[in-house]
Amino acid sequence: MQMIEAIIKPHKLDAVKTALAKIGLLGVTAVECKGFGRQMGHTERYRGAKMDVGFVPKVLLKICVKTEDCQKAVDSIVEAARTGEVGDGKIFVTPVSQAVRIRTGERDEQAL
Amino acid sequence: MQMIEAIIKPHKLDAVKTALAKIGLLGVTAVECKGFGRQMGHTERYRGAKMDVGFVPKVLLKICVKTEDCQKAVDSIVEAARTGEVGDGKIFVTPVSQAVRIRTGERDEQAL
Amino acid sequence: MQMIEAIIKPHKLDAVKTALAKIGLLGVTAVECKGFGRQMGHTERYRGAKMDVGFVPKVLLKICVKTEDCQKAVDSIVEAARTGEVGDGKIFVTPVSQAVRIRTGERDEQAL
Amino acid sequence: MLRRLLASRATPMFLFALMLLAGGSPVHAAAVQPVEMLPLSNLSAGDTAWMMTSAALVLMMTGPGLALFYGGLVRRKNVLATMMQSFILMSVVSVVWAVIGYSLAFDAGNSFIGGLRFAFLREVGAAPAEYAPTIPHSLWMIYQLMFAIITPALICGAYAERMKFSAMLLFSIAWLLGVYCPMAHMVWGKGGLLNAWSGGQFAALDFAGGTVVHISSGVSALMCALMLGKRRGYGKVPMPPHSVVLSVVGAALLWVGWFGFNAGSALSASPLAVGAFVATHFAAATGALGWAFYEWLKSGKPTVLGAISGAVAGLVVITPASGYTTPMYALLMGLAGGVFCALTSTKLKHWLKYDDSLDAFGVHGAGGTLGAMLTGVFAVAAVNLPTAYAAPAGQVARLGWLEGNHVVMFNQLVATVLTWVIAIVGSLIILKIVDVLVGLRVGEEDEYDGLDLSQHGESGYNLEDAFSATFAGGGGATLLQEELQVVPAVSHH
Amino acid sequence: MLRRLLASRATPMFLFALMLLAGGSPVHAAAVQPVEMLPLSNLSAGDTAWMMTSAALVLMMTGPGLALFYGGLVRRKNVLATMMQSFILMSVVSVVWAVIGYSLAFDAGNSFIGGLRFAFLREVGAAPAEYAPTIPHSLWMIYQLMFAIITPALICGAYAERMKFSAMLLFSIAWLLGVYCPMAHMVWGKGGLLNAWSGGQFAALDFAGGTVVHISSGVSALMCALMLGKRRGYGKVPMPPHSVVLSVVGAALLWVGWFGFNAGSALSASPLAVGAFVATHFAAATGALGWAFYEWLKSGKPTVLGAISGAVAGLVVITPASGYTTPMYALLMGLAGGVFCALTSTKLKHWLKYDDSLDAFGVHGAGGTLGAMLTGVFAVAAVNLPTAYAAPAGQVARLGWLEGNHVVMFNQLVATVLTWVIAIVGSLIILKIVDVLVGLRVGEEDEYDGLDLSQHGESGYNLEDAFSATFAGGGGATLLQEELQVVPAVSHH
Amino acid sequence: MLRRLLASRATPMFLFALMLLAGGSPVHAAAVQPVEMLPLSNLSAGDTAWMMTSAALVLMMTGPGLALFYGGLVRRKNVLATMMQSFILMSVVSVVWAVIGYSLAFDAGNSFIGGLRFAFLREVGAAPAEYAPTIPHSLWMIYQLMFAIITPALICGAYAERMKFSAMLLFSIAWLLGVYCPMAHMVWGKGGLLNAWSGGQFAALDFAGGTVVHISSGVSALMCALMLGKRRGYGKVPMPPHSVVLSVVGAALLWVGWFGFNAGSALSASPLAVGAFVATHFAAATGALGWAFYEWLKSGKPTVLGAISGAVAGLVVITPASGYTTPMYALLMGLAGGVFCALTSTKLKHWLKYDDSLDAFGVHGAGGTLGAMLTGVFAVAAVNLPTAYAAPAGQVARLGWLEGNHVVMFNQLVATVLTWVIAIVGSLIILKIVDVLVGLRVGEEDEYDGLDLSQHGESGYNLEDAFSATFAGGGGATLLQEELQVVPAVSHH
Ligand SMILES: Nc1ncnc2c1ncn2[C@@H]1O[C@H](COP(=O)(O)OP(=O)(O)O)[C@@H](O)[C@H]1O
Ligand SMILES: Nc1ncnc2c1ncn2[C@@H]1O[C@H](COP(=O)(O)OP(=O)(O)O)[C@@H](O)[C@H]1O
Ligand SMILES: Nc1ncnc2c1ncn2[C@@H]1O[C@H](COP(=O)(O)OP(=O)(O)O)[C@@H](O)[C@H]1O
Repeated sequence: MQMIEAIIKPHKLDAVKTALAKIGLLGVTAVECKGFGRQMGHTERYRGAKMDVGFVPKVLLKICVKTEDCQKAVDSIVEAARTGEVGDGKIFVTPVSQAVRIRTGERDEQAL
Repeated sequence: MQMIEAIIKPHKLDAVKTALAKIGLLGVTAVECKGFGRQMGHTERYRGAKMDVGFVPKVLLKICVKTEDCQKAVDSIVEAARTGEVGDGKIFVTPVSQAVRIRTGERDEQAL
Repeated sequence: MQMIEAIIKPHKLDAVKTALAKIGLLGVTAVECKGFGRQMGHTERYRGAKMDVGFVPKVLLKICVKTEDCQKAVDSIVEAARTGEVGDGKIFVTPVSQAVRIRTGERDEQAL
Repeated sequence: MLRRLLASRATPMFLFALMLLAGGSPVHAAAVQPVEMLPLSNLSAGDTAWMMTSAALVLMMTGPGLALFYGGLVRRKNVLATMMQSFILMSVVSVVWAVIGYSLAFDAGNSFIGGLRFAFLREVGAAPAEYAPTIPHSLWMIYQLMFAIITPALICGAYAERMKFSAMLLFSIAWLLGVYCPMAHMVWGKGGLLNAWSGGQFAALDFAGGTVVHISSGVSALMCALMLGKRRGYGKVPMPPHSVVLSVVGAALLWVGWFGFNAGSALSASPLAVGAFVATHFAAATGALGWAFYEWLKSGKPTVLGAISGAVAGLVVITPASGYTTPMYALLMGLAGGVFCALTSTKLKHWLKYDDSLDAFGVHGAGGTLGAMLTGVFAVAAVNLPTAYAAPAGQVARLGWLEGNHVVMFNQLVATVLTWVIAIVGSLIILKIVDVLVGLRVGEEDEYDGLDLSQHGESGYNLEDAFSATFAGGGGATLLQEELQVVPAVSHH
Repeated sequence: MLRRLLASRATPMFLFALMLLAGGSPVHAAAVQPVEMLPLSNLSAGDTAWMMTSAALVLMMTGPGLALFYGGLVRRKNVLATMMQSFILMSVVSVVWAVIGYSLAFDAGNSFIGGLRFAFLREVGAAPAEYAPTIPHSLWMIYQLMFAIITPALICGAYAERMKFSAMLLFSIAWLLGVYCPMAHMVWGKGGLLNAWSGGQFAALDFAGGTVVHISSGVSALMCALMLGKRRGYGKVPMPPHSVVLSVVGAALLWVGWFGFNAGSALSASPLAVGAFVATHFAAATGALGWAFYEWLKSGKPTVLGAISGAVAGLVVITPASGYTTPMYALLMGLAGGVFCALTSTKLKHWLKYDDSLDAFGVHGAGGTLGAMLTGVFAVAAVNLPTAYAAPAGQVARLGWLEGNHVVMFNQLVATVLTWVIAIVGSLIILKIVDVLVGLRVGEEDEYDGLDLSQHGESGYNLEDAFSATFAGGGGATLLQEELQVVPAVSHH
Repeated sequence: MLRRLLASRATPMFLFALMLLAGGSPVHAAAVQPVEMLPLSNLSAGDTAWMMTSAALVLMMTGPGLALFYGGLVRRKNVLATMMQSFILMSVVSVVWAVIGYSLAFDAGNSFIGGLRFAFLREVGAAPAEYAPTIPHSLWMIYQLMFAIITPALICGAYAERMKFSAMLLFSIAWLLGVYCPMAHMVWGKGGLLNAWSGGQFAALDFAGGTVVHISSGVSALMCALMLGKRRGYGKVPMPPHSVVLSVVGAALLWVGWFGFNAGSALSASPLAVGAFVATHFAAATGALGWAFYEWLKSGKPTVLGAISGAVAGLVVITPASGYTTPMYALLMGLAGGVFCALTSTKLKHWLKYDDSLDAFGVHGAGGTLGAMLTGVFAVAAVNLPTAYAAPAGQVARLGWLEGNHVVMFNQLVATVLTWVIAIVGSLIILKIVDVLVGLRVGEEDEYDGLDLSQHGESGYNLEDAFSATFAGGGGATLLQEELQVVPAVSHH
């Protein structure tokens, strides 16, 4: 199994969820995060004190998939999450040696 | 070493922490997250506009353990986190190639 | 490629970001988290009800780097994040099998 | 335990109460004259201005005052439901009051309850009633309504975070008619049993509602806490206030509004009103210091929650005395109230092991009782002398215990005990009935999810724009077609 | 669609309106006498006290009342911009009012608009004007200013979350002069077309601003919603209130402040003021119940947002009637308002598919219209009889429809229709002009980032200390050198 | 630097001040007559109603007004401690005032300080004192108390986020007695050195507290900022307001409450009060516009924080003039205040490099000083003429500079300089003493954790139900056994 970690723009979350659902991947865990990279932040002023907020709000998705589904999943995430502008985000894939469904104790691929 | 990532119901956090402490695992990092899966969300209404909130609040635990402790840890998490109802969550295990304790610079198993 | 996951004290975030920038690592994803470990929490009282808050706010950094840059990155994080006091945090390194830049579809090292 | 005990004792206590009532009423029912109406020429613009202001201030105590104070003390998932309890009572009580509540409280009737002359606000118009000779009768009615609103709202503090919305409504309505109206009539109503100004048998001193408002609500709150039982997880998981910030704002508004509550009870823009205003302020001040310094000594840190709770405690204690005592005595009474309520809300509660969620009893029940007794101690004839204590010609009038008047202490005691009995018996009976009708508590799941979601289908805060604004269609928060035409939400399974 | 239609029809409607005006004005311009000033000896301290209090209460309705009510209903990223709209209007409208607005509204002039006698507040001093014979002229002026402030502020609810700050300012100023001042003059100004107290042709009943304030703002709000179009994503992504908690506080303050709005409109601390006070309270109470119970029946749960919206709806409906009807009728009117506005704010809005973000039309436009008509139905001569309806000697006076006075219904209808026409035409013209000048809507990116950031460069909440306090220098939120000497921010690329 | 300088200069300045005092006092100590008491027949219900309302409004300025305004501007971790500073002062100052403060300020005494006649509120009852002939003496006392509460509370803005709670209490008490009471006596007390109404040597105009309240608190705030030094990380890490939302609410309440502050200072419901009411409102309006438009021009965006800060600045500037000038001049003064304080709170502060956390000096010190001088410029004899400036028979009275009265400018200057000197010297001495006694600043760890936790053991918000409600027993937030019987918390190591 593989763990897909995708960092995307928050307003793309819906599109990605839908794309994954289309290929039968319904289990996803989402985490709010802040990203640093090429994309610039914004500026705020309070009584003349100027503040440059350098990070950008992002959402980190964790999706554990069967190795054979991995490529398909990555591709559909890329497709759904792309806007073509800086800051679209990244996808990282890492191997998963074991998975368990807590409710049933089922292991590995049955657990997904 | 192995990184155990457990997605559990928030109100089980305490039980899981205690269970891990029992087997001598005291280091844990917890992250608030939102889960999508079989478990259904809830509905809210504001001036007649009905909203179906599809995600469920979860907590993601990251626990890095010696490989030999891994099975024991996974089992006690499963035991402590189970309610038997949909939404109990998942556990994923991934290999860790290196660990460092920042304070001392100690490496790998000494770092845990 | 390697995924560096560093759990650090929130007020060290800036120093670490700067240290990484110095060695040319500009892409970072940060997540707020709560840590349990040797470092103690604090106590609050509300109308006599005493509460011992056992966790400590931390920040989890995820940085995906080329394998050859990994050691350098880890070392500069350790250096920048160290205060010498309990609670400085941990660094964990896990292998990454694939990386994708969503905007361009570039793969692996080009994607970082 | 205590709960079962009370339940089992309900009937005998009730009978005892009935006897008490029976004892007095027939004798007096006859004697009481109807409420007199006075000519419009009596009206004073200055008094009318102040009393309209006071009525507005007292309403502000409930909303937003109490709604914020209580709303901040509950957990995030119950904030709206808790604020709603205050807000909806502003509505429900008003309707009941107009239909019959006011009449039961302030028409002459017997020593225990008023008649129906003023039902549907008949004869409640521009002409002043003898209760407040210089303002329109309808202003007196609406001013009293504001008291009738906040009293049941105070009880919410005891059943917060676990009572059904429907049960809370039924309870409040029944409690208003069954406990509040009789109490108001006995203490302030013409010919009331405890009315020191119009020939009550026991001339009790209660300027602005120590017994009627605070003891009655506080003791009833204790009954609610006992009957409903503890919140799930109480004592095991912490239940910290989700925003003491809101509570500080609420407490400050309560303090400000209380000027309308106490100084308004003079029913005129007179030196008496000013005296009550001053006493009120000083008692709030020392109440806050009392509680905060008690904590400082005991646990090393004065808490903000302690300071604001103490201010409220001081205000509760001074309420019955505000129009009868001096500024300096007020400083003492407030201090006593702050320390005393700190003890009842921490030590006593944990010792007796009931879950009075927001200390409605600890502050209002305990503080009200202390205030009723201290009022007897510190009352000063020179400040304000009820007809019942008028001195025989040539003799100097004595009002408070310190002035050498002992009978007042007895009357205060009677009033206090009677209020406790009526509150206990009335509340237990009403709670039992409501429990049978709709059930008092929400289910386990509902309590766990929080009352905002389970009772009202809302959440108090949607602060994560990312999540509330983007999880549409794909299973996140999404507008269903029913109301809005949207791209059909993808079904997941 | 509807939007295009309206745009295309603007000119003819405008001409029709002009004719209407023309029809009346010449005839009357002559007839109207200048506003009379009275001697200082007329002043009443009691009335002055109450009216200063009322003015303060009405200002409190806008800030913090409305700012909180609306601010809580928008998404987190727009909270400050929304509160700013209320706050800045407290400033801008005041200046315009002092310079010329007050004069246009309350100098005699013709049947449609006042003259310039009071421009720059000339002759607006201590001596009472005939409008309010027992208080200083300047108090009447400032009291009326508070109305002029809240009226355009109510419109914000329709264009919230998408209008440019600059456009919003220009629109509000033009709207004040082009719609509000004429309306105020016609209904309350000396010789106004609809003024039932000083020889208006159509003697309409509007005690505290049902037409002038609520219909005019509510209908104009609808125009804004139509001209600006929907918020991006409306109907696809949910847009839940970011903090109903704030809205509950705001609603409660509106309720309290409304006593100054309605009871203050009696311009004295008199029984009439008290009557309005009582009616106001009861209508708010049943309004809340009406909306909440409607939801309870329809969807199984009474919402807190529903209850507070209903209270406001009840207050809107009673506004024109508050000084003309009885408490019991007020209970009915409030109830009707609560249910009716629940329908217009949910069903109607979704059916016609316009995005009235916070239901400014649904509550104020619809509720104001209902209130204007119901005022005709439930007015009671015995409560308050305008000179226009004085009965011939010997006959009993009739005011409301229920009392058998049918002509009042016709006058209410004329007033209502005329207000709708002026609001529609005036708003459309002003919106078009502003659109040409600066553009009405913010750009897509700006709307997505939120108005707080794009219009004001701030965010409402910085709750993550970790992130706001530590991301300095290294690219996070950092003080640039410009203002403060700091270690140079590391540049990233 | 500046800090050391000031410290070293403290003694000479103090001596100079002493000389100043000495200069006047002996001469006058004799001359001053005791404060006269008037018969009850003087009382006016209308005036009493307005003054009770005003007292309530001024208290509302501190709590919740200032508590919200300041509380929103600090970082999340200091919100409660900051609100607590306002709240606890409502308590502490009241006690000090009752015991001796009021007497020192308003008993006759000499030109600089009052005597002890009114200590423990002796003779402070229903009979009016000459200060306010138509209301009870005790109402005048409590009204003045509300001023004594908010003045030290304003200083909190300078030492926010780093001062010890204990130090803050000691400082405030000493400051009240050592700086506020003398200032109040000099300007408003019978025979005060600067009192234009009862034979002060320098007849300064200060209607509602420009010198007494704003300059004295603002300048003392600057001293606090200098003595305490900067917050750790100031200028390196950003310290954005954690919730401008709270601050907007606070500012709006300050605006509303200020009507009680300024119009109340007329001590009657008179045209003078109305004039002050009107001037107050207009100055707030243009103040907001001034600051916001300055930002708009300078940095391209008007901020909400700027608008609310400007409103407060406008209110500060108009305070001394509110009862002496016209609405149109008020518009100008407010505008000047908004722009001027925008400069002092941004440019000046950064240029001099002191950390006046919430700009207590930038707004109150600077604005108060500007206001004092502008009052001399824009005062109008026709509005309100102090006895000191009464014109010889037959001649027309002149008050302001624009009316050709130059001496008033000199008196304003003397009053301003004297206030600065007393504030600087008094504050420095008190701060040094408190520093020796308990230390002014919290430790580094405590400052880092935040004052809420370190000083009060609480946190302002517990919004993460997950974490606050589930981390029990297992090391998370858990009720220790001490108070509640719980499953023992698992110890970790
Ligand atoms: N090397 C990296 N490791 C972890 N996260 C990264 C890395 N590089 C980028 N990211 C994340 O991806 C987001 C988008 O990257 P960015 O450089 O801004 O734009 P793009 O993806 O278009 O190149 C960043 O905000 C950050 O959260
Ligand atoms: N394939 C997956 N990858 C990542 N997280 C998952 C995956 N499947 C489920 N989850 C997480 O586990 C949680 C529980 O899963 P769910 O299907 O709701 O119930 P159950 O675990 O009982 O099958 C989900 O809310 C989600 O956070
Ligand atoms: N085994 C572990 N797995 C995951 N996170 C850990 C582990 N041990 C510690 N941590 C994280 O590191 C943080 C610091 O660890 P702690 O024991 O408090 O101090 P130190 O790092 O100095 O030993 C903890 O708060 C926790 O977030």
